[in-house]
Amino acid sequence: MPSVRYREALRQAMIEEMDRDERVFLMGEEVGHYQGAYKVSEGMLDRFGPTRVIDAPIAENGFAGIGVGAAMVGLRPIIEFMTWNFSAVAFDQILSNASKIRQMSGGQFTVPIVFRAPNASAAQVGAQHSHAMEHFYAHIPGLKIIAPAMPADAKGLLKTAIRDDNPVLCFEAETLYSVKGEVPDDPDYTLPLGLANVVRGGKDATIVAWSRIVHVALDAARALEKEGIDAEVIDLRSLRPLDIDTVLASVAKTHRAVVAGEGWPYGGVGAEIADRIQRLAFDELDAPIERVQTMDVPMPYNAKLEQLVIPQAMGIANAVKRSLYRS
Amino acid sequence: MPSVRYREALRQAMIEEMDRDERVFLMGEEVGHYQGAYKVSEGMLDRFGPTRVIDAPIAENGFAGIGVGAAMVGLRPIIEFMTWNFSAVAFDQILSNASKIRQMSGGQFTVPIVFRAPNASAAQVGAQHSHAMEHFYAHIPGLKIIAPAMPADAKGLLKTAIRDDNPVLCFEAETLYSVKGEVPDDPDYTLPLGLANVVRGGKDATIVAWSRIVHVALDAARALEKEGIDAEVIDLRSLRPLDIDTVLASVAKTHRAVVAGEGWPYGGVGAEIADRIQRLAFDELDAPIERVQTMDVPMPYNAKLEQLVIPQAMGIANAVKRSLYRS
Amino acid sequence: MLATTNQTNLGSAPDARTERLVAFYRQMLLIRRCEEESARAYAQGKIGGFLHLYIGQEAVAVGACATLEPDDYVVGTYRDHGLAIAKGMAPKTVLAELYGKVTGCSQGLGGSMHLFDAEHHMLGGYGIVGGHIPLAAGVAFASKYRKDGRVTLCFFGEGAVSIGGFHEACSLAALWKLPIVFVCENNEYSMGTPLSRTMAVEDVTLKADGYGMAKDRFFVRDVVEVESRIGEAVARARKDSEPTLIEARTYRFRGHSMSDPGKYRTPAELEERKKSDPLMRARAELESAALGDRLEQLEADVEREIEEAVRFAEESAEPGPELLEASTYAGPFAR
Amino acid sequence: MLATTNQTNLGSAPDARTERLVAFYRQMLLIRRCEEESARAYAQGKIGGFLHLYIGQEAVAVGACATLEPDDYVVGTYRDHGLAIAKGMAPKTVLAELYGKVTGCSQGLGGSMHLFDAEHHMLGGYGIVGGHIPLAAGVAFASKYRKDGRVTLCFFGEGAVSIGGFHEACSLAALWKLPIVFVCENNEYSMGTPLSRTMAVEDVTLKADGYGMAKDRFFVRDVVEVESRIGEAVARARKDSEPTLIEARTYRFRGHSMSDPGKYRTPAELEERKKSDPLMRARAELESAALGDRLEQLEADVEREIEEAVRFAEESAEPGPELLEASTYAGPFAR
Ligand SMILES: Cc1ncc(C[n+]2csc(CCOP(=O)(O)OP(=O)(O)O)c2C)c(N)n1
Ligand SMILES: Cc1ncc(C[n+]2csc(CCOP(=O)(O)OP(=O)(O)O)c2C)c(N)n1
Ligand SMILES: [Mg+2]
Ligand SMILES: [Mg+2]
Repeated sequence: MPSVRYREALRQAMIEEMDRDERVFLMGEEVGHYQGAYKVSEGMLDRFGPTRVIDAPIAENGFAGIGVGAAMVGLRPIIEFMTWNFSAVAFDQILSNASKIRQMSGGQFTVPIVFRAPNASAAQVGAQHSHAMEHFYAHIPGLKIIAPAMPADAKGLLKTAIRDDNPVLCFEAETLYSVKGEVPDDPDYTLPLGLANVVRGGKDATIVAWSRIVHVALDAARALEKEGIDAEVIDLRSLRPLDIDTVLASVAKTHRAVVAGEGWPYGGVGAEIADRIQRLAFDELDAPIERVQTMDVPMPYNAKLEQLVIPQAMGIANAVKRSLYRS
Repeated sequence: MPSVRYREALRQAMIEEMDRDERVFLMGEEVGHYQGAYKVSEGMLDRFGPTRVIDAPIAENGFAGIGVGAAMVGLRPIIEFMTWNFSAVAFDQILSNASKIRQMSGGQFTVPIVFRAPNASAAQVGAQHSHAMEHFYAHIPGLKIIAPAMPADAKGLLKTAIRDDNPVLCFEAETLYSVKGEVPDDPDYTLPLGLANVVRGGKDATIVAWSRIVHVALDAARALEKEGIDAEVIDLRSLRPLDIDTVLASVAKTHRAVVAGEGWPYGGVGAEIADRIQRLAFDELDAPIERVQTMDVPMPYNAKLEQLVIPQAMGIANAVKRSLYRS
Repeated sequence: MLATTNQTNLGSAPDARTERLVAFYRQMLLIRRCEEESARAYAQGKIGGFLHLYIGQEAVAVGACATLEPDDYVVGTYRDHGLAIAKGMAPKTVLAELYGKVTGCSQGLGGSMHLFDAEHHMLGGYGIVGGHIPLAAGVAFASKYRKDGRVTLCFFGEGAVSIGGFHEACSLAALWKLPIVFVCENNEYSMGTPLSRTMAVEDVTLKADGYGMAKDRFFVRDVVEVESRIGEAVARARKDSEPTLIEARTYRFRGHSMSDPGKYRTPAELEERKKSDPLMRARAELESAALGDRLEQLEADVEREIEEAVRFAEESAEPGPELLEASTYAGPFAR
Repeated sequence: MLATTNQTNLGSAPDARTERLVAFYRQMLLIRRCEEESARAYAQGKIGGFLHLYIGQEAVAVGACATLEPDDYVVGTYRDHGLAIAKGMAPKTVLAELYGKVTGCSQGLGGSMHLFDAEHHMLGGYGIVGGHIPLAAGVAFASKYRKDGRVTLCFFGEGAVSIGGFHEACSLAALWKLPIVFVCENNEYSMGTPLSRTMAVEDVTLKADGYGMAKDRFFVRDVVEVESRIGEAVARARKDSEPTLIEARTYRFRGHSMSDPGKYRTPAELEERKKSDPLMRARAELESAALGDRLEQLEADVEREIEEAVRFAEESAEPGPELLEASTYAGPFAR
């Protein structure tokens, strides 16, 4: 399999699906002439022309709503936000329209739309540009949420998302775009939503992560290995639907769980996973479920403080040790 | 103490604080001439005049932002949304401005503002008007969140919120406005944020609730009593700060916990409380922490289905029995 | 200055006009009666939640929808009963929805504020002010993308013109030349808020120039004039794929919703405005055209249709729990 | 038509004008040099995150802030370094902030996009396009509420005029007659998007009529003209409490941010526009006014100030973790 970057894997997914289905189009700020703010859509304007790769002015509420309306009547829009932070001004379109129209219409209308963008911390982009927005959206029924960590998953899941008849939100990361990995070039390659992946087998403790933090968790596991601790790392890949079975099977083996992800500690995806584990594997647990999240403060600009605030391998390793009563 | 309705308790809080501090003003849709969409601000326009009780056009993003700016330079706005659902179009003002300005300015500017509105389900108002929005906002550091269930708490907490130098969000409920209770008329009466209240003592199980569901939980406790089950009911009153100590003390006694609230199951306040209990009282638990929430679907219009979807006393009672392995 | 009704420049011969007026009168009456029955059922507790009546504004939806092809789209607000019927939906599916029955257009899941009908291209009533305007622009975007020649009509109140959704939708529709007509039904009140507390200017269409969009503005007195004025905008959308902002000055005779006592306006004002009720105005013209018996016939038909619709709504079954998950997601449910 | 520079109608005698020009030139140069040093430090990895330079637009902030009293307020975007200095902040507190140092105006917590200074009433640079415009209207609302006679200047780019926040802020400011001036710095590009793909019309101020708001529009060539044009709007805000929408046509000489290669415009276009650099234009006028030695003196001062600012930023300490919780909440931390 060819080795490609996460960024190209997403691009391949969009190009293949646009080749396959002319109802699919890409709309967002700077996706066309500028070749994408993060170059994800590089070359797509030349390939598909301005009717299918559409540069939008700064009006997220407007073009998110345009995507929803176009999807209702049968198109399959891919709406790119420059970053997920900016979806906050389009929040109502996703909460009140995209996720509700099928139900409000008694099942008459569906909204086959994909919203995608980089998410969470980048490098020193400050308090307003570092939000982990999946925690807001995963709460909402009617939506599906994916957060791939690996290039092959990014491609397979995004292709499935584009073919899905429901609104799917894809959480990428600026810091993941240049990660390389083997990616199938078979245009029929897709990956079902709702399947987690055990990216590292282990017997002593289970680390549950998603998106960029999967890589941090793998670093933590490698560090723990040196100390004779064998941690299993689960990449959720999709947050809604959530593959809790894979998590429970691992916990049934390790009896210890650490949930790690970007985003503030109060509520969100991390709390949900911890709650499901304690409810569904109560008797399997030999220690409290630990959580490693972004500190409960707005993101500081200063580089050292920023690193202090976001989850690190060391913090995850320490949480694993706490769960093993080794600290 | 005089017995007044929840609605009047809120009004007393606003009137007393506006009498006391001329920096305080009320702004929102229909708060003035119309006397409030739910009559919370009835009579306040006559009392304070149009400079301090301001009818706003339908522009939540606009007047929420106006409140934030006015607060930065020393006023103390009370911004009323007609319901919390409509705050979705002002989400960015709360997420990116209100909760961040103190930190982004290195502590130079604070935002002493109160956002208040009815929240969650009313009666058959449908999918777009029934959101339990506290689950989105409680996630955000920089904000404080109150969700009183009783008239006296509504008054005491709102008065404290108006005097607080941070943004405070007050979650009320259309279905609570006419609830009566004894309310102190002493203008110096306030209630500190972050103190839960044990509204019913019990030894067999702990039910943690907030806002309207506290009353439903009390119904459940009464029903359980008939079956010889003695449930303790905790009214959180404030969700951020969250008084976890009171919850833990109760769980240390009952060894069983049920978290009940409106809002979808995935994440949110309920998951956070469950996670904190399992982390901080792991060895005290004799059973998994149960959760009773709104079903994971948009709110249906049909009355019977709506009641099926939102938490009921029976559902809470059954959860308590599950936690006691009595079902 | 607002153009006032002028029958001579409608370009339709008197008898042709009378024929149209008969058809329009029937539709307006059907809506009026349907709303009156809804109000009654609401008072009896058979309808719950919010109920926003369209009484007084019927001529707007009826005149506007008369300009459309069957495949054209409409998108509206929570005040959507009249639009639904004007677009061809049967009163019985509307009433059944208000009753929360499974035979309702949205299977009793949507309710009064969320009427949808795929067959008649009624793309919904929406409850968040301004939230549906970008969505409607997206429907028009799809028509342009597919070159299907369809037009989208988007309805909203004057209370919606201050909110961001309106502005962003107009900005994008003008920039991308979308085949849409934005119809602002200015009924002078946004809940209890009069025009003067909503906008610094009285003329909504002044905003069109800032978007580079065509505009039109008129008082709604004569339903046939509504048809011709909105018809021009629909033609512009269909032929030139150009959007238009229309302000139709109208008035609602009932409260904002059933729970609104309407203290913000005097009974005198209300009575005065009822005198120029476009429905009664149409009836009077038809009577003076000596169409008395046809009117009686027509009104009897309408009564029968409404009676049947009410019975249908009363007797229909309620939706079952099995609809909840199935209507949340297409395909297998996700958790 | 855009008004072009006309020195005769500035109402200030030539030498008075020259004196102002000297002061303005110094400020513009201070900003320019500060930005150049920031770019250098960024290239050296001493500044992180996004860095949006103001080079080319200096005349706007300098001319605008010259019309203000010390107590008046300014609110800006992420492209805020020039505004901060024009409002009186020392380059060293700006550079230290960019370096992420605790001596920075926001203690190194805010960064380049979030410069704040309570003392100089710089109410911040904001990163969400349009998000700060309602906030600025709120600051003006407070002035009207308190009758403190202050004026608020709010700056934003032409890319912000399509977004809801702009629309809602303008709607409310006009309705409530707030003492604010909305200054749209139209530099012809929104990141890589030229005007033609942002708006269907070229004239931003056409929108003012729809809000019932005063307006003005001009090309930024002469910093003294900027002062007089914006001065009129500031006077209107202070005397009559009336808002104004101003479009100042300008141009940025650097990329949108440091990471922008700027492929969307030709080097030729850029070179052409640099010829009418208001900074160089001012310098040329001062030279021809035979103020050569004063210029040398002034430029040496500026160099010294910038050198010291850089040293200050380099040598300052970084903020410590104890600031995190303390800056999140006033008073005891809430969890
Ligand atoms: C964003 C938002 N804010 C507030 C409301 C509450 N609300 C519902 S209808 C309405 C008044 C709308 O008036 P107008 O737009 O003139 O339409 P009309 O009711 O007169 O037809 C308000 C304030 C809402 N539904 N959505
Ligand atoms: C709501 C939102 N959407 C997108 C962005 C990303 N973004 C930052 S600046 C910018 C371009 C703004 O251009 P303009 O308003 O003309 O200001 P300029 O940069 O030219 O000064 C964009 C798209 C953002 N910060 N906020
Ligand atoms: Mg109205
Ligand atoms: Mg620009």
